[in-house]
Amino acid sequence: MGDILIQSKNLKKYFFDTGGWLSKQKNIVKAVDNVDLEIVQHETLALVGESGCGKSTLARLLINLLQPTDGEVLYKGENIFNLRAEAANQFKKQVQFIFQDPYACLNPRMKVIDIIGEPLTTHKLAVGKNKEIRVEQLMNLVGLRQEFMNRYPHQFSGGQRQRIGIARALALNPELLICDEPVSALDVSIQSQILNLLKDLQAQFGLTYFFISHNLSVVRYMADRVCVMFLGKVVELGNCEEIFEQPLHPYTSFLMNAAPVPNPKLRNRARLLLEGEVPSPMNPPPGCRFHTRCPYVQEICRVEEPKLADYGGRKCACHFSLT
Amino acid sequence: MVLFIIKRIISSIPILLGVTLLIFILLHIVPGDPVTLMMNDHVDPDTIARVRAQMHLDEPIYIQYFNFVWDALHGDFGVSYKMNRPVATLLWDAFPNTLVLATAAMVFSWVVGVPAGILSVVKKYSVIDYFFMGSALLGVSMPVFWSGLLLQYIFAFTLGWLPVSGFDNILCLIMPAVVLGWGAAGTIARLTRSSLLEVMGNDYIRTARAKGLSAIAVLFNHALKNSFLPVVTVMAIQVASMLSGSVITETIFSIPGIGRIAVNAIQTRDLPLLQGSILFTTILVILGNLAADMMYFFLDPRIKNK
Amino acid sequence: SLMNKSTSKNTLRVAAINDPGTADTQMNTEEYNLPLNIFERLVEIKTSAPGVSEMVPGLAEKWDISADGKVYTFHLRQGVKFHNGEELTADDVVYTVDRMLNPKTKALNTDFFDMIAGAKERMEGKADTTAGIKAVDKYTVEITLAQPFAPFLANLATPAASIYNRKATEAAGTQFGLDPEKTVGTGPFKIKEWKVNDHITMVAYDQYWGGKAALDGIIIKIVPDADTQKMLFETGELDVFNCDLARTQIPYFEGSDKWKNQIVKGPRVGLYYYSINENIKPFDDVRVRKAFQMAINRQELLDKLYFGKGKLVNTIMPPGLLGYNPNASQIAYDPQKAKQLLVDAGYPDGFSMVIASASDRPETLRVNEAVQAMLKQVGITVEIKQMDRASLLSTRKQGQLPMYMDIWSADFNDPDNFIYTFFAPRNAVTRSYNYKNETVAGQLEQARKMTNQEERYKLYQEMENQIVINDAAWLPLFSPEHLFVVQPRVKNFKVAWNGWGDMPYYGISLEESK
Amino acid sequence: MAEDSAVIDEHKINGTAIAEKDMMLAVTGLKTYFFTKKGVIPAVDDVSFTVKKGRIVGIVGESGCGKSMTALSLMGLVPAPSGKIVAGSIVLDGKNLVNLTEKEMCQVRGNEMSMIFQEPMTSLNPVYTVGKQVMEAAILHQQLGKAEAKEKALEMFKLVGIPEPQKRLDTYPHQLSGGLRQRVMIAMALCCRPKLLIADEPTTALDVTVQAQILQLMKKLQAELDSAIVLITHDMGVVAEVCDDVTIMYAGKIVEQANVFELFDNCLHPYTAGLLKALPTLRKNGERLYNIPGMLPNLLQLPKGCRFFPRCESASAICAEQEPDLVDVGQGHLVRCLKYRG
Amino acid sequence: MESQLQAIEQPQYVEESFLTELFQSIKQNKSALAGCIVLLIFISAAVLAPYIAPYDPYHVDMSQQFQKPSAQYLLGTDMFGRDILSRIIYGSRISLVIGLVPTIISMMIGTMLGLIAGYYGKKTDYIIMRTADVVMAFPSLLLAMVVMYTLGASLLNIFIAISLVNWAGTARVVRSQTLVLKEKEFVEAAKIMGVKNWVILVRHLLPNCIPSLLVLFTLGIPEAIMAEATLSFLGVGAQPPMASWGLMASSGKEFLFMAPWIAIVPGVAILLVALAFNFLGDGLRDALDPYLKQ
Ligand SMILES: Nc1ncnc2c1ncn2[C@@H]1O[C@H](COP(=O)(O)OP(=O)(O)OP(=O)(O)O)[C@@H](O)[C@H]1O
Ligand SMILES: Nc1ncnc2c1ncn2[C@@H]1O[C@H](COP(=O)(O)OP(=O)(O)OP(=O)(O)O)[C@@H](O)[C@H]1O
Ligand SMILES: [Mg+2]
Ligand SMILES: [Mg+2]
Repeated sequence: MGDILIQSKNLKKYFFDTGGWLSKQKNIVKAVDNVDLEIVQHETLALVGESGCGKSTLARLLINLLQPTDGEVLYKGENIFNLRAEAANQFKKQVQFIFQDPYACLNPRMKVIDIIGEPLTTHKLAVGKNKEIRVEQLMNLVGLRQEFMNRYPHQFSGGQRQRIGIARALALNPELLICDEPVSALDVSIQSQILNLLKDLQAQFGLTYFFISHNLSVVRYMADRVCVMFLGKVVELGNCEEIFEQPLHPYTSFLMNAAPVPNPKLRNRARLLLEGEVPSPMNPPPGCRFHTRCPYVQEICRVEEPKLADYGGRKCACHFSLT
Repeated sequence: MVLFIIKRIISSIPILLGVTLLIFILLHIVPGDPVTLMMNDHVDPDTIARVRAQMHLDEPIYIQYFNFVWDALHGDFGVSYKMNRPVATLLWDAFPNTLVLATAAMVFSWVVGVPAGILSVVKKYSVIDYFFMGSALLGVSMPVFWSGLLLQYIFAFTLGWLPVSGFDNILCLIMPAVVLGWGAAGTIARLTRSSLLEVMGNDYIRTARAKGLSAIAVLFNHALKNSFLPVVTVMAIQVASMLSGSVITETIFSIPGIGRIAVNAIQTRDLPLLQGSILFTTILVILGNLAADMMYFFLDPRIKNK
Repeated sequence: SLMNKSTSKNTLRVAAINDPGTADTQMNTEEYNLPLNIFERLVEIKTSAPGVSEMVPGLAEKWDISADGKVYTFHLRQGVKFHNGEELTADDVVYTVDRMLNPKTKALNTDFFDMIAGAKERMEGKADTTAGIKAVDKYTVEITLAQPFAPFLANLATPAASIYNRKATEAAGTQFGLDPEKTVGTGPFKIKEWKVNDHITMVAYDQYWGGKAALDGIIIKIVPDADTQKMLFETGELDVFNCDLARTQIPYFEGSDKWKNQIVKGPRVGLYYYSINENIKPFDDVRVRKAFQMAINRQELLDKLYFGKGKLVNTIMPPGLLGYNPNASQIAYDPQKAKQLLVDAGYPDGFSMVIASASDRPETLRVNEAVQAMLKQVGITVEIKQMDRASLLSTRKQGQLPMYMDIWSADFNDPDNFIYTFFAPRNAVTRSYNYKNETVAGQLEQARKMTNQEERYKLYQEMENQIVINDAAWLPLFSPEHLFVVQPRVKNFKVAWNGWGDMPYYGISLEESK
Repeated sequence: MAEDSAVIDEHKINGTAIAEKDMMLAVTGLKTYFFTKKGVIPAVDDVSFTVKKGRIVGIVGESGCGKSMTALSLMGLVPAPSGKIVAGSIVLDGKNLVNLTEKEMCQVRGNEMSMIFQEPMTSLNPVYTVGKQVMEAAILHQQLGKAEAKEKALEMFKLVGIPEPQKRLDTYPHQLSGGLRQRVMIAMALCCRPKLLIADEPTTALDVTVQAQILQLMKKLQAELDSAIVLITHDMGVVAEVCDDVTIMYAGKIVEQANVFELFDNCLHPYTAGLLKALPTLRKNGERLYNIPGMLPNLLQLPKGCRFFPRCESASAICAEQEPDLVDVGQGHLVRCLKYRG
Repeated sequence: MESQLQAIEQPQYVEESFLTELFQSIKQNKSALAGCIVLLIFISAAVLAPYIAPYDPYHVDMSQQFQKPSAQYLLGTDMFGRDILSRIIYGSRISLVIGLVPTIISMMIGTMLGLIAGYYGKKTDYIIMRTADVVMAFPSLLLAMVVMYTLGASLLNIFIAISLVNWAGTARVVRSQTLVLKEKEFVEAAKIMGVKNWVILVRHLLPNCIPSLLVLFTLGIPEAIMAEATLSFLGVGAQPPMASWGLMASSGKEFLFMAPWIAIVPGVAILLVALAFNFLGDGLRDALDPYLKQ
């Protein structure tokens, strides 16, 4: 393993929801709860997990879009939440983000050329004709027709918008790319094109990816390591191959099991589906957070919270990991 | 929320001090001496000097200001030079009238402005749109002293439906409210229109339509609230301008209100009265803007209330 | 509507532009509608015919003046009751005069009494009483002047000299003139209700010594806008419309079948004039001033801007004023000669000057605009500088105000009210004339002390000739006519002797309309 | 346009008359164009397909090929003013939607037919709580009172697997994660139990467990109500799991249409073949993914012949010249490729 | 394969510049075009005043007082016998400038401060918005009067007076929109890209405020013209014999029944300009609206 590029320590993000008008009721959403994570240079760390478990929140914390409730994020050893101007600028140049929602992150009043070109102009890398050329290049890379340069975001289809976002994130040749479901809106062909592109870039420039996805086949294809989150907590972390072959945490195995298979003949295969009450981050159950749905639940799970323990290079937080 | 209101009110105190200081300084910069103004043309300078001394106008300005603030803190806003009555009484009598007038005008401008804006969106670039745009602009580009006179001529003099002026029943309120609220209605209508058109392009409007809401329902239930932020802001601004800008309306319709008092006060350099009336409107404007800021939270949950 | 249930039909409804602020005339230098109706003075001025007035006994039945013109003895009318039931006594008169001069009162009209012996000391706080006034007995008051002062009686007839009741006034304190209950006079009306900036109601005082008024009361509605007043008048909500507020409506009323017979007019003992500031170059040159006088077509101004309602005046004292000189020399309109004079004075190409204009008087602005065009004909470029009244007055007091047009009407019927007001050395500065003529200055002081009226008027006319014709220090324009339109039900409406809009309403009656 | 639809009112598709009663949706010759300054964009060009009651039809295709526009056309929500349905008929349960007035259409939308939009973030009104937005449809179409509607919304939230549904009713969209928003959208669309559900990538933002749950839910509701679903997706896995029939679109046109088993076994169109080849699978790792070379053509300047020809590996000279028709190769398997003509 | 692709693509991005695009979409909008034409007429009247005015606008001829509109005096004469048409033509010089300059100044100040207040929030917001409160609380008429009394009545001071009063409203409106906009994801996207704050303000927030600003601007013009009229009415506006529309309209009030044309003609001129600007504003709004881009 190489050097640690970015690292989170005891990272917490709680959302305090004051409720409505004059209402005293307060909800605390523990979106990210005590997460320690390391991303090593040149690797792809994939993050999977139930939707709403805090993946986007974690990603946003890593890029200093949200102020953490507690904990710190170290980028190349420096806490990103109190970088000085020059370093902050450098950080913003080296770390890029692909948003989960492709449309909301595009200014509806800007043309595509300006959107993709914005990081270039911001960091004074290209202007005028140069910018145009670079934007064309980027658009070609992500499979967008360069003639659409002068269109506005709303004139594109969902997948095309997603690609605009990707092109923008690639514009600066970042070191670390945080991708929040970058390919979910793309058809398989474009998806493989983008995935290939990301892989090529990694091979060529040694990029590091933090890759959030629900599509396990994509994760399997992309990731070196996989991190599984459940309700704000990391429940399993390990080598991609191993996790797919032999999940340790029951939740992980459910995930693997639930993935759809592109073969209609297998549609009636026996599948384990999660039962039981869906736990909520507003009111997480005591003990193991997964216990309400876990088929292997024991008494201890209801009371004691399992620690993230080491299983020969892999980590898992379960009292009875499936070894 | 309650905390927020209290904080805002406390933080308004410096503004009030600022306003009074501003008036104080301005009135001392402006040429013209209140005593000279009070006096008959053939009064000799000795008398003037004597009266000035009696009114403490010969003291240094900061002492005068300090005295004013000190007295004001004790609820004493002084006695009007011109009207000889305590400022507080004068304002207390005049204020309800202005408030009633401004409220009526506001209600008029909302009741007319918002629907007009909506209608001109529904029928964009149609005769109705042009009609509302025309009337809105008529309200903005017609001097109040004209529109007042014209309404009086038509509705009071020719048709005899409404009283010419006065302020003792609800009928009397109609014309002044229209005159004062017309321009505001125009602005509201135009702003509602543009803001609505802006919002109509959003995806959630499509979602609402997909639910089967009619175009009108979509407009009212989904677009309006989203588009209301600038409109509410402007409404709050208009509260200010209606309270302070009602002079001409009050004059034309013989309404004994604050606006007239304030303009008279500045013309006669009646410092205590001017201070008092502006302080009054300032408080109202602050409250109006506070209301608007609170409306923001209500209108858009994304605005963080901190 | 102006009437509410409790108001009788027999109430005269008039309008005023401003709220008078206070009825206390010692504290008020402009608004006299209330004092003229609720108070009375020792001497009154009666309008005998339009523009003609005479001094008549008021609260004083008769008076004696000592031979040296310094001691005035007034014999009060007996049995006069104040609104609070108190009888009028000499002590009330002493109290009234002393109150004005008492520095604690902060009175604004002290100049009407400051010629009384001991007034200065009283005003400066060096004395506790006014030496020159005393009650001889219950109904006799004696006033001693520091020096003979010819216009003294006329002075006493001004609203400022209204007589108050000691008991009521002392009890009222600062509320005197404000609180209807506490504002007590002897006049034919008393205040019943006062809503500031809205309206004031007066009702007839049944025990008025001259007999109860024919009107049940008067309601003064504060209507700041002239057009609104006109509209109210036409819809029958006001009984009187004062055309001075909207002269441009005169042609309308005169052309209207309904109203043309309802116009009541009277001359104004007063005149429009242009001041000339001799400190401002080149008006230090008499030729320039004469050119200025001649370049202005006063007849055209009167005809076009005032619809011919008035009379050209060539003097300082207007027609109707005692001492008015109908045979004064004319100021001709002669632009050619004016140009010549400017050439003589060394301004062949003219010059630029400033005319000040009070911003609250659109009427004077119009005259100024017309004059601007007229002066342009003789090569003078005029810049009209609009100033708000406060700035204008304070600049004027410093003697630095440029030319301005204004109107002056008589407070009391005496030449002193005009010539002294403008041309006494100190006033000539504070009114921005900066007129310096030793002879005239001496003559002004002398005239004040003269007791022979005929000779006194002669002297004034002499001064007038010197100032207007020889020194060209003043440009009289015209004496306007004051028009009122009244509802048919209003009877016996007369324009006040001096042409004021404020007037006593006693004597007016209303005819019940069918 | 009116004349067009009159002609097509016969509900005839490719010459085969289809029995009225088990037909839920029949789209015939649908053309939705964008009129821009630079020219006309045929985003949906002559699309025809049918959905029988109780069936799920999947629409798959390259991103930007006109899937969402087809869906929006069905809903009558093509973005005005530049977009317009220029031809075709859309018959829902015997009613030609193209002929309906806006008012009648309002009765259909959200009630008989509803849609889950692709972008859950921007498709929810930011200033209302999600509960209110779900209740709205119920109040409108089912004449429910406020309280009942709230019950209903709560029930729906539970069904789509939103944790702590009670509390979530009162949250605003920006406080929810992408997946939660998408589930809210789904709840909203299913709330009135529509006869036809159009789901535009309903599960992209969901993790697989929730996805499986939602798909099951959709199937269950469909079975209960005998309704039909049009499912737009990129996920071939999802297609394989739930769809009965599949339509493949490319550049505004349908290129292949078949039963799901037939399609996965025996896909005919080179584009479809490419798609299946490009799938990453859970099993294989390491080698480069296949992707179809080239890009979707610019709809403004479509190539003369087959629209897929520039990217086609098995293209021949004629493909550049002649535009292929959609031909039936048996058992309702349609394909638009010159290889299969005649 | 690649070569085939190239063959199909004709190079076709001859994109028009922003301005030509704007111009074209306005040209297509009938009412905006009408607005443009009316404005052009007024502007050329202002520029060419000495050549097209039939009479000297300042020439007083009392004998021609109150002439009805006729062949000789197309729009009649006023109380001084001055030709109203000529005065309107000359007046357009002042009134257009008064309508535009202070409005532009106050919009610029207000927009800037509003953006800053809304975006930075906290103390900055507090200071700016409380200042705006003070300005708004101080009756605008009074503030303007005080400025004029103190500095004297002149065109420049009218600008100052009106600008001083009007910025606060714009600032509040812009701030209110900024408050919402700054929470949007595209702003976040810009932030993490390292876009400087002021660039975010100008490039991302400002364009999204444009529609409201256009409304405020187009309505601000007649308001400024009217504000000048009110100031003139109080004697502190444009100085006679200068002819500003506001002054003409207000001084004509007295003759509204006797010689209505004196007041109505300048009133109509103001209305026309207001309409023209508003039509143009609507056109611009549509032209800048990406959703309406064809
Ligand atoms: N308002 C518009 N103006 C012009 N072209 C548009 C507009 N909206 C969409 N388009 C174009 O129409 C085509 C079809 O878009 P559509 O949204 O239907 O694609 P899609 O198949 O849903 O793709 P995705 O899977 O990426 O969502 C796209 O090429 C898009 O560029
Ligand atoms: N601004 C906010 N206020 C309150 N709660 C929030 C806010 N943003 C997110 N949350 C909550 O935090 C939790 C985690 O959200 P997050 O967006 O990180 O989920 P996610 O893992 O990305 O899910 P998905 O895969 O569905 O996108 C959710 O329960 C969400 O409702
Ligand atoms: Mg997420
Ligand atoms: Mg789509």
